[in-house]
Amino acid sequence: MAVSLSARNITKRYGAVVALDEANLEIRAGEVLALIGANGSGKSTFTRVMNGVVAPDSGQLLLDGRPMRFASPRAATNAGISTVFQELSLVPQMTVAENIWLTREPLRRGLIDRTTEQRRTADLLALFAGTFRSDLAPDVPVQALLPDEKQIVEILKAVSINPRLLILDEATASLDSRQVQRLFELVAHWKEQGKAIVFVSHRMAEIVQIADRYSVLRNGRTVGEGAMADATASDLVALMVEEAAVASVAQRARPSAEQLATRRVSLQVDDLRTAELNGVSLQVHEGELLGIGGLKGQGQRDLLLALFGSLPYSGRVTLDGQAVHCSHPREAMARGLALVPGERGREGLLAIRSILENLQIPSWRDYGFPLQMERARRTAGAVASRLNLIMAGLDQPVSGLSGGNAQKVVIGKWLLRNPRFLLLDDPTRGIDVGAKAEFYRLLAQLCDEGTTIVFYSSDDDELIGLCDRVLVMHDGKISSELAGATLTATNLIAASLGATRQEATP
Amino acid sequence: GGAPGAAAPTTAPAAAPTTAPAAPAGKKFTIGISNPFISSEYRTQMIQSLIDVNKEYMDAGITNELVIESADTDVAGQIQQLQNLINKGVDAILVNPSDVNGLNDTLQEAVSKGIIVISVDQELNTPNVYNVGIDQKEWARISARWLAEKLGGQGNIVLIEGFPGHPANVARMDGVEEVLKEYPNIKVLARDTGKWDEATGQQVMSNFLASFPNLDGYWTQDGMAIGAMQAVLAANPSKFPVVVGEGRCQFLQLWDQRLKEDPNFETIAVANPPGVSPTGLRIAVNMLQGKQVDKSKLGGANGLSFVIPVPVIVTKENFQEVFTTVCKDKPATYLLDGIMTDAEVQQFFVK
Amino acid sequence: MRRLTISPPLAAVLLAIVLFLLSGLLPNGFGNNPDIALAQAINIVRLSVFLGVIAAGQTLVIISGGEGIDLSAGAVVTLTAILTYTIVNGQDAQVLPALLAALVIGGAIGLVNGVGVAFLKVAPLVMTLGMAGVVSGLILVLTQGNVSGAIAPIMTRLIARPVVLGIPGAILIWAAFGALMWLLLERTRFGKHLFAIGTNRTTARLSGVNVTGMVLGVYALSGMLAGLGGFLVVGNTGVVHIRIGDPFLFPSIAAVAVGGTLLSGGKGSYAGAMAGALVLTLITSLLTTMQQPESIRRMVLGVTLLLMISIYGRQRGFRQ
Amino acid sequence: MRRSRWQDVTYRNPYLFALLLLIIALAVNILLQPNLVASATLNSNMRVFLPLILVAIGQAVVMIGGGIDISVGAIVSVVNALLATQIGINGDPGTATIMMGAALFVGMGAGAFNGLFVAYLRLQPIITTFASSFLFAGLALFILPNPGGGVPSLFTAFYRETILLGLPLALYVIALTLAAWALVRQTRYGRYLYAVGGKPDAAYETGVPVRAVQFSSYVVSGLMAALGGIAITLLTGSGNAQVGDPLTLSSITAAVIGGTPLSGGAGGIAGPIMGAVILGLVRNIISFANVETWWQTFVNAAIIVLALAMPGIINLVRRRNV
Ligand SMILES: Nc1ncnc2c1ncn2[C@@H]1O[C@H](COP(=O)(O)OP(=O)(O)OP(=O)(O)O)[C@@H](O)[C@H]1O
Ligand SMILES: Nc1ncnc2c1ncn2[C@@H]1O[C@H](COP(=O)(O)OP(=O)(O)OP(=O)(O)O)[C@@H](O)[C@H]1O
Ligand SMILES: [Mg+2]
Ligand SMILES: [Mg+2]
Repeated sequence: MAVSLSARNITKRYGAVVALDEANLEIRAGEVLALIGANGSGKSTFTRVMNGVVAPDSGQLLLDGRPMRFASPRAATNAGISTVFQELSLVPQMTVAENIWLTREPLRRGLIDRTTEQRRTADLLALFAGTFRSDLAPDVPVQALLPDEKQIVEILKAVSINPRLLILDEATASLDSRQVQRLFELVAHWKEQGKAIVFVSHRMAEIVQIADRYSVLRNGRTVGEGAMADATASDLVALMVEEAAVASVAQRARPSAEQLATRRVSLQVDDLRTAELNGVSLQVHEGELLGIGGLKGQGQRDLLLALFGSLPYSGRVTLDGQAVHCSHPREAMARGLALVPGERGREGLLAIRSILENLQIPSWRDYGFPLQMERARRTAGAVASRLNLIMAGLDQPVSGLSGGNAQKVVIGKWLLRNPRFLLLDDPTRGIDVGAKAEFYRLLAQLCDEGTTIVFYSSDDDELIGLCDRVLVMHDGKISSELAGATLTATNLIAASLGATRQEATP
Repeated sequence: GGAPGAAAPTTAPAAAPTTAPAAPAGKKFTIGISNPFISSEYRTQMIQSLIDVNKEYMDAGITNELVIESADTDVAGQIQQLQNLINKGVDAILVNPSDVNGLNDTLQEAVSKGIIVISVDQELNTPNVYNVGIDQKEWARISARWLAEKLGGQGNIVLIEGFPGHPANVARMDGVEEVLKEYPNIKVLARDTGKWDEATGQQVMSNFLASFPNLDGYWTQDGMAIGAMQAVLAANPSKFPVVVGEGRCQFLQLWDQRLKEDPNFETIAVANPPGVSPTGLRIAVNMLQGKQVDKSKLGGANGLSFVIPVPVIVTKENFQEVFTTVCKDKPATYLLDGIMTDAEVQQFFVK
Repeated sequence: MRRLTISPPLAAVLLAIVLFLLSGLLPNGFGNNPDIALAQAINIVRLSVFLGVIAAGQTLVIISGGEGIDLSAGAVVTLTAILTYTIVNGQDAQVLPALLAALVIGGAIGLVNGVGVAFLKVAPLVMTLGMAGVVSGLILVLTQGNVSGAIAPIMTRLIARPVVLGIPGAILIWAAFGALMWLLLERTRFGKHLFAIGTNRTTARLSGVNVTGMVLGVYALSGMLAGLGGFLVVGNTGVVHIRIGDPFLFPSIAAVAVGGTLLSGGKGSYAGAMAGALVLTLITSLLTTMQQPESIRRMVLGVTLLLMISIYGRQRGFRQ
Repeated sequence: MRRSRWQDVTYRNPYLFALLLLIIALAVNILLQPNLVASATLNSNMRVFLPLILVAIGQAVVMIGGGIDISVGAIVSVVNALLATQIGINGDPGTATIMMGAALFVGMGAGAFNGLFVAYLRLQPIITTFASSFLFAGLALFILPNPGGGVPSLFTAFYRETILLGLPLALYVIALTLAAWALVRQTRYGRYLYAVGGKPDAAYETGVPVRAVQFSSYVVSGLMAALGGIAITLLTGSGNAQVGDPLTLSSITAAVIGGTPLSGGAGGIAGPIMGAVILGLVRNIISFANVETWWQTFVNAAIIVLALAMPGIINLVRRRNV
């Protein structure tokens, strides 16, 4: 059952865009190959060629040494290749069990054997036991799950065929650190079993930790390959992006606690409650970058949505000393709030509309009647170049952008409004290092200009490197506050698990 | 309005008279009407005059309620209407059928339960089901003959018909063709359906006028005549064609309007009376009272049709009279009508 | 390798022109007489106007997404045509009040549709279908089958008769109307928000678009436009009957589709719907002139629709 | 994200609301017409409802698969025209049986035509079947330009009068389709249908033969429309090329009242069956409640709108009370 797959000179074009340009890849049983590259470099496309979803224009796939042509994802599955898709392949209306076993339902006399199906699902869920809510059960419809739980189901679905080659396309992007660790334990185990694993991620730490070898894509071309042991993180970054030096680790010059204390409190929240929040109180100063940490699904999303007026809540919210109660995002926007939501495709983008319209939807009201289109194009173009957005033009539909570039559009539409309060729900998910560095600079600049930022991230390094303070959430409450010296990785993880209560730094 | 005695009985019955179940003394009759289409003035007037005529009988203590099953529906829906009437235990059913064969089984079921079934307006060829209505073919011949004569037996015309294939339309168009056969020099340039509504008739006529600028005349029927006339008035062609009208006050208004511009204007309007249904109600009541139908007076495909003569024909001779008397206090949508009196329907029964 | 693409409105206009030229070749077509051809062309465009105006509301509702469609348009046209007819009652002075009434009543019915769709989450197809029944019922209750009234001379003059250069008023009204629709869709916040909610309502909401308000507004507007359609239709025909609007309903949807508006929402134009209305009117008129029976007409209409949507209505494939 | 108990219950039993409505409608109807449940009356009602029930089942299958079929009414008309012309009032039972079998293939063929365009040529379902409905309606008129023809009374009598063990024929037909559906739900095909309706991209990536499943759903709908066409022909015994027209929109309404959303991936056929029966019962109720003629259409439509809006109203009220 030892497997080997090699892809030779794969080319794939989408209209004028060359997604893959003679790309190569080699993987063998028992190893983890990190497929890395900047946003839009072709990683997802490459994985989709390997699993039969995309038909390459040219090039060859060799499976176990024999040339292979997958006519459909089904053919690839039959050959033992399974995939965790970046944008998930789950049917929302169907239950966890139905999703996991779709096309491979256990049968008895030709009919589906539900009992066996439930049992097998429970067995699979046990692999991640303890890292998700009790809501995640075999017979729950997937649409009722949180993003990280959906991600886990997607992983289990891929694993359930007992594949020889497992492709993980940004499978860790929505997972919290505990879930990632569990996944890595499993990956190590699967490696021992002789499975081959393709691992796509933008988190350098994860790559360094798990991968045996790497393969780097730049603009659809394979620009480097080798053993992980022989390379440093900065070597890889240098391969990925053309400009040599990019800050791969979040860093920002922070004001001291004293300095912050002298500023006025611009956002104050008292006893905020929603279905998921059990009374949250916090204060943020003008120009402060407040981090929100914790495991996935502890109410961070609700906190941001409620502040943005998108969820009904009880409690008091005070902006610049004035009590407000926003019941619709547009009221929040009018008060200078902006939210970069967590699920880019579902909540942030208008897929078939142009980049221009995506950037300008919150702002059309500023362009008069009839709309001043020239001015709208100019401002949108400025933001796009400021974010280094790679696109064919402002009139291109966003559906053709890579994940990371699409995320830039979501951020860009709020930058156009110069918000005074910026709420960020895991904004760097799926963003490459170059864009991340640019984004970090942007955050720093916004803070300096006096923007108040509330920043939830599933990436602990970001929180540690960037934030003035981090509030860790657990079970719908703020369980601890970390800042200055107490803001360390260990403390963050400990607080996430709800184990200890850290004292705030004086 | 009354009925000119075109079909007045003269001779005594020859065939064996049919017997209707005689009601026990003192029992009041319940009559049901099933109507599958209400969105037209014809049907409106029909239902209203049924109610009025039934009121007469109710006041006389002969019938009690008139059960009305009337809604826009399809064949299945009308079957349901009829079943409901049967389940409500009516003594007679008047039915304006939406389909010539589709109701047969259901009507037979009613007949087998001893219910008197009369099809109004539309002739059915179903055993034991009576029909009450005008002779559609003759109705069309009247105006077609007038048109042909007015054209002096020659010219180019177009025809706007109702739903192709609808039995009434088929009978009417047969009548028109029969007449036109006698006038070989009248050429039919085109024929199209106005679907029996004014707006479509108007649209079709507009098309015709654009395609045939030198039209000599046209034949049409019912409400389409108003639409067609509107189209001609709007297009205002250099030569005003010879037009066929309809027996409705609204058309008479157009006629009057045209007369003001052209005192020599002439047309014809033949009434298609909704009153055949209340006439049918009178026949039903008489049958329920045990009167025997004089079968020799009946006509139609299966010899079960009460043929009602056309009550009103408007031409230039009686236009002013009809327009100023009948239409004076009626809405524009009023259809020239005629309901036989109880005395008049006696002609169909054995004395 | 670029795929040959053609903009749907353009494709529809081209088809209309080809059909028109073809109709000239028929035995009783205009042949090579430019005067008759012009008269015929004007007549066709004039007949397309009413369908075109009614299709405007349909365009907006369909672009707004969420399976948006307005099946009550036909019934609303009928109701407002009857209202216009009775209110005007032959008097020029009553024309404006009648127009106002048509717009208000149409808008109110549209608003009820909007409430059902936006607040009660009823699927638009069945909500508007149900409302079509309710409005038809209302017409029966109100008229009891009898409609009396008359249109005013000024309406005939403005709508049905030539106004300048032999062009009927209805066509001029339509041209101005088309420009307004373009402005509304492409150059106002409303238009941009409309495309946004048609594409993704969650995104739209989180970008500050008042989704509920937009949905309510769009259905109300569709009702108003159907009301305007009813007003124009009766102005043209000069007569009403109790089903005058019915024949416009399905063609209004077909016109939108032929014009390339995505029935799933978020993409489309009114220019397309205008071209679509022209195509449909032409086909009907062509087949009438050719003396084809109803069966052939329907089949031709079906095949044309299938062809048009096959040209540009194809959806993305799963395998890329 | 978190769902209430009510949402959970309605998710698991999409037809719950239809069942509630059905019980209310039945109760009101029996109150007004006590003999409704007598087997003859039940039969006379059910035989009228059956064509719509059959068509609504097919519609529901397409809707579950994420599509919609605007052409079902026209397919019913084609089948009716075919049977009425090819069998005839005096036709012999042999021909009649063969023609009815052939009608099923015609229905499936029409469905396959739709399926070809929707699934393989990837056109939008609503507009495709809208277009093909013109084609089929034209075909029906072509076969039978004028109402006429029919089937022998032997057959209509069987359809109209068969009552087994006190229960009408229609109930056995319904039981049969329900049993068949229960079986389908136990198969992979059943799962595929829901997956394809729920999220076709995901289903494709998982290896579900999406196109084939979409295609098949239209064939099923065509088949059910053909069965509906046979039923309506046996009910009326006559031919009319427009007999199916009203069934299209009614079948969608019935499916929606029965808890099958137009967005696909959810619902079932028990609900649509109940939905179709509810639509019929409402007409009965209006008739027996002696609603004034001019109000009937309005009352009927208003009740349907209310029924459609009721789940939304309940949710709205519940949300206010949270
Ligand atoms: N369906 C599509 N249509 C058009 N262009 C596409 C499509 N899918 C991908 N592309 C283009 O192909 C290129 C590679 O995209 P791909 O999604 O493979 O990048 P990626 O490396 O996975 O990026 P990310 O890290 O942002 O997920 C991008 O330029 C993208 O715009
Ligand atoms: N996540 C979603 N997916 C699809 N449609 C949605 C979603 N959220 C909202 N909608 C649709 O948007 C419409 C309005 O929703 P909602 O009331 O939440 O937004 P809103 O109108 O912007 O807010 P408000 O009513 O407070 O002004 C509803 O008709 C709903 O169908
Ligand atoms: Mg990717
Ligand atoms: Mg709302």
